[in-house]
Amino acid sequence: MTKEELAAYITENFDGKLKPLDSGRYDPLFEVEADDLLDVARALKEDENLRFDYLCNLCGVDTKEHFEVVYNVASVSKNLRLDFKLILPHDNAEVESVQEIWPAANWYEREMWELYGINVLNHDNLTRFLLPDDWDQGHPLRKDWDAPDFVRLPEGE
Amino acid sequence: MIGKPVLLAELHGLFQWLHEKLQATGLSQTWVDIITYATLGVIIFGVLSLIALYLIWWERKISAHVQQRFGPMRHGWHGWYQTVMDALKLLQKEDIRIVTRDKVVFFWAPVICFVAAFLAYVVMPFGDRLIVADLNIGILYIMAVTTFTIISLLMAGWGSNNKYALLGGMRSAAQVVSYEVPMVASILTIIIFVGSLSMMDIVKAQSGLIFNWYVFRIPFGPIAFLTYIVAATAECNRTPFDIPEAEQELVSGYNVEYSGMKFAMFFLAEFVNMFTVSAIAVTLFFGGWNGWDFIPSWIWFLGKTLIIVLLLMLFRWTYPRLRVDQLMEFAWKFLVPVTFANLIVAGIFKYFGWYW
Amino acid sequence: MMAELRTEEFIVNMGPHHPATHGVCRLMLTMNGEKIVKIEPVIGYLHRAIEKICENRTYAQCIPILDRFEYVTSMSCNYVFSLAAERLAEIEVPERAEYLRVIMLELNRIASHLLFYGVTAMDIGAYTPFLYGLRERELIIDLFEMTCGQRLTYNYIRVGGVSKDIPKQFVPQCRKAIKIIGEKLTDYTGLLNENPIWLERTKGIAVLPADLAIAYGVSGPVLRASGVQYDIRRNDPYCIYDRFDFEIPVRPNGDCFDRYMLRIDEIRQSIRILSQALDGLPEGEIRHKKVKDATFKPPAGEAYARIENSRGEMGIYLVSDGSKKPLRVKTRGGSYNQLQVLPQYGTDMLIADLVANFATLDVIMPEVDR
Amino acid sequence: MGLIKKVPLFTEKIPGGGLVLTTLETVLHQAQAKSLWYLLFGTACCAIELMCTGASRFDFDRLGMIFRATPRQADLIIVAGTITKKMAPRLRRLYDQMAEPRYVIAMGGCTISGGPFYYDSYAVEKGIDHIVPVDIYIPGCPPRPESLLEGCIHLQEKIKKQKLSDWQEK
Repeated sequence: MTKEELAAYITENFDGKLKPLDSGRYDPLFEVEADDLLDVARALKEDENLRFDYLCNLCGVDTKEHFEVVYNVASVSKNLRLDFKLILPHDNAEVESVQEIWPAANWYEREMWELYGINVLNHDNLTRFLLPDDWDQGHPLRKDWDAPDFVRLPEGE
Repeated sequence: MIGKPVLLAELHGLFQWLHEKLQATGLSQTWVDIITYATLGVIIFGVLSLIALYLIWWERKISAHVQQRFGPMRHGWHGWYQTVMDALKLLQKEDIRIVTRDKVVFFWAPVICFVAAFLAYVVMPFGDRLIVADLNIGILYIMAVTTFTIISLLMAGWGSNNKYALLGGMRSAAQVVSYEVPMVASILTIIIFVGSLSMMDIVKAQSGLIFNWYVFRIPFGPIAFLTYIVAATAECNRTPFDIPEAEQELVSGYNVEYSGMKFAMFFLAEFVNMFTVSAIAVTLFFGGWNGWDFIPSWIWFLGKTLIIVLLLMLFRWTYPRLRVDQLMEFAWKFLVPVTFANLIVAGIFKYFGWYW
Repeated sequence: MMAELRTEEFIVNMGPHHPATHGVCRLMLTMNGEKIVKIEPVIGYLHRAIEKICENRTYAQCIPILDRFEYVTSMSCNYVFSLAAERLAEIEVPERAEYLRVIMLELNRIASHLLFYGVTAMDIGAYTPFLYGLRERELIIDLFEMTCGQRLTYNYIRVGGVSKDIPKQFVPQCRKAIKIIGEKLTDYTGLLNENPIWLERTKGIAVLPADLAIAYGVSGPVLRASGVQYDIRRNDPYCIYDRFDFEIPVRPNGDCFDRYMLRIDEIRQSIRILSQALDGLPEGEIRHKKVKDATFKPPAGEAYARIENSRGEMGIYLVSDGSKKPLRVKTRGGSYNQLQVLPQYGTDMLIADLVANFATLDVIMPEVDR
Repeated sequence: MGLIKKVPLFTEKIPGGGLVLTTLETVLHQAQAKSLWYLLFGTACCAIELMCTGASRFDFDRLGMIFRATPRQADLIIVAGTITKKMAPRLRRLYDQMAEPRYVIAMGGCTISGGPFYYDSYAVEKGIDHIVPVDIYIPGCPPRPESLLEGCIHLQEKIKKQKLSDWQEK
C-alpha cells in the first residue's frame, strides 16, 4: 500500500474528518478538528487494513500565530506511516489526551504541556518532570518566551 | 622430624634462641609470657598488615592484567608502593561524623571487623614449630572467631543510618551465616581423617610428599576442597558472592558511610580475611608447610596460600554476581546436602577403616 | 497466633548519582524488603533544551548541537537531521556520500553495541567484559578520528552529503577492524553465554510482552527481542539499505538474555553490511553541489525522518518556514519510550533484577531529557 | 635553621627522592597526590570519555586512580558532563558528602562555561565554579582521554606543591 493509495483510502473512508494538507514533504499529512480527534484516532487504530498501533511521535509546534499538535503514527504490521495535526488558538489551547489509544502518548503530552502550556484534558499525571521543580518562568519553548538570564545567540553578519 | 632446619632460614631456631635469652634475664614467668606473646602479637600484626597491603596491590595488578591494562605503574617499579600511598592517604582523610543515633555501633563496627580478622592467626601454623599457641581445639577456634565479621557487617549496616547500608548489612548477614554451614561441614570431613582438632596435628597427618595431602584423598578430599573454596569466597564477600557491597545495586553496600581510616579498616580486614581463608585451605588440604627440606617451611606455607589467593582473585574478575535468593538457594539446596553427604560417607569409611 | 508483622514499604532513591543508572536517571523505588513494588522514574537532570537551541541556529549549526542529543551514536543524530532536511528540500545525495553514510552509521551501531555489552556485563557484576568491549570500541573510534578528527561528537554527516572524504588507509583499516571484532565476538559470548551465573541472572528475567512494547512505542532491539519483526531499515527503508542483504535478528521471549543476545547478533549483521558497503564504495563527489552551509534555505513545510538507531527508532520532526533557521526541531529517541515502559513491567522483582533489566534496556539520558 | 627550609631541595637531588630527609608535609602530600580515588560521577558525553580513560587503552589505574561509588570514599570528583539547573543542588550535596582533602576537576566545556549550551538554553548552569570550588579545568567537548590524564597529572602537581598552612583555610 503506497503513500498515494493510503492518502486516497483515508480521504474516502474518513468522510472529511481528515483533510489532506500539502505541506507534508514525505509522508501523507492530514488535518483533523479538535473535537473529533478521539474517534479519528480510534478509527485509525481499529481499522483492520490500517492498524496504526504505534505512535512514533507527538509534539507541539508554536508558529507565532497558532499552536499545532502533530501526531506521527505508524503501523507495525502493515508498514504504513501517517502524520496528522491539529490547529489550536494561541491562548489557552486545549487538546484531548489520546492516552487510552496510544499509551506511549502519556509522557509526550506531559512534555508538551510543560514546555508549551498546551493543556491536555483528562491526562492521568500532568505534572512537571523535565524542568527543575522550583521552575516558575512559564513555558520555555514558546516563541514569545523570555527570561532575565536567557542569553540568545547574537545574530551573525 | 622432616629433615634438619637449614641454618637460620628455619625461623623457629631463632625464636627458640630469643626465648632462652629472655628466660635467662631472670624475670618472673608471667612477665616472660607477657613479653613473648606481646612481641609475637606485634610481629603477627606487622607481617599480616604488610601481607594485606601487598595483596591489595597484587589484586589491582592481577585485575589489570586480566583486563589487558597495566594497573599501578607510576609509583615505584610497577607501582609497588601504591598501596602504601593509599594507606597514608586514608590516614589523612577527614573522619566524617554522620547523623545517627547509635554512634557507638557506627564507631565500633570497623574495629570489630579489623580485630576479628587478626584473631584467627593465633593458631595458624606458619611453619615448622612456627605457631603462636598450638591449641588443641585449633580449627574450632578459627571457625568461632571468623563469624565475628557478621556482627560487624550488621553493625555497619545498621549504624550508618542509610538505606543502602541497611540492605547491604542484611544481605551480608544472611549470606555469611548460610555459607558457614557448608564450610564447617567440609572442614569436618577432614577432621574425621585427622582425628584431632589441633592445627599442628592436621599438618603432621599430611606430612610426607604430595600423596599424603588430603586434597588427594579421593573421593572426599576434592569434594570437600571444592565446597570449602566456594563457601570461603562467600565468607569473605568476594564475587560471585559479593552481594553486600555490590557496586551497581547498593552503591558499595555496608561501607557506604565510612571514609578515611574506618573504610581502610574494612578494606584491610577483607583482604586479611581472604588470606586467612586461603591459609586454612592450605593447612587442611595442601599439607600446610610440608614440602622438600631445602626450602624453609614457612616459605612453603606462604607460597601455597598465595596460589589459593590468586584463585580467589581470578574468581572476582571473571564471574558475574549472583542474586540474593539464588545465592541462598545455592547454599541450602546444593552445598549443604553435598557436604553433609560427603561427611557421612567419610564417617562410614573411617568407622569401618576402609579408606586407603 | 503471632501478630501479623507490620512491614511498611520504604522508598529508596536510585538517585541521580548511581553507578547502575547510566548518567543521571533517578528511579524512586517503593520497596517491600528486597522486592520492588513501584518504580517512578524522575528525569530532567540532563534537560539541556536542545530543541530551543536548534530553533535559533542555521541548519549547519544545528548538527553539532544534535551530536549531543545522543552522544553514543552521534553519527545517527547527524544523519537523521540531514535526512529530514533533505526530505524538506527534496535533495538527491550523491552515491559515494550514501555509501559513506551507511559505513559510518553501521560502525557507530557496532561501537554503541560494544559499549552496551560492556556496561551491561558490569552492571550484572562481571567487570572484565567492560574492558574487553571498550578495547574493541577503540578500534572503531580510531576510524572515526581518522575521518572527522573527533572521538565522540563527529559533526561529519551534513545536509546533502558528508563533510570530508575518507583518507586512503580508512578502507583497509576498517576491514581489519571488522575482522577483529567478528572474531572477538566469539570470545565475548564464550565468556558469558555458557556461564551459569550469567544465564541465571538474565534468562527469563523481566519479560517485556510484545503488545505492551508496541503500545508504549518501544522500538529497536528491545522490541525485536520481544518477538516483533520491525526494523526501520526494512519496514520504512531510507538511504540505500535496500541494496544490502542482511537479516533482521528477532528473538521470541523478550527477557534480559534475549535483549542482550540480540545486540550481539546485530553486530554480526552490521559487519555483513559493512563488508558489502566497503566492497561497493563508488568514486564521485561527496556532497550535493547546491547545498552551501551558510545559505541553505529549505522551502516551507514539515517532514518526519526516522532511522533505526542502536537504541530504537530515532526521529526528527522538522518544521521549516522557509528561513535559514528551522521553525521547530522535535527530537525523538528510543530510550524515552523504553524508560516509560519500565514501570509497567519492571515491578515485583528484586533490585538486582531491576539493575539487570535497566542495563539491557540500554537507556541513556540525553535521549530522554534532550 | 636554613637547612630545614632547603630540605625539599635536597630530596630532589637524591635519586629516587629518599624519604628520610623530607618533611612530614611533603610525605603527606605525596601520598594524597599518588592515590586519588575519583567519584563515579558522569552526566553527559564527557562520561563516555571518562569511561574510555578508565578502560584498557588510557588506563587511569596507572596513576593510582580507581573509581569509588560513594562520595565518602572519594577524594576527587571529576564533574564530567553538563550540569543543569536541576542537577546543581545534587552536585553541591555530593561535594559536601566527600571527606575533607577533596579536589574537583571540571571536565569539558559545559562545566567551565556551559559549553555549546551557553546560548539559548534555559536549563543549563553556565559553568560550575559557583557551585563547587574547582581545582583543574579541562577544556574540550568532550576532552580527549589524553587531556583528561594531563589534567589529573596537573592536579597531582598542584597537590604536591600545596602547603599544609593553606590547607586549613581552603
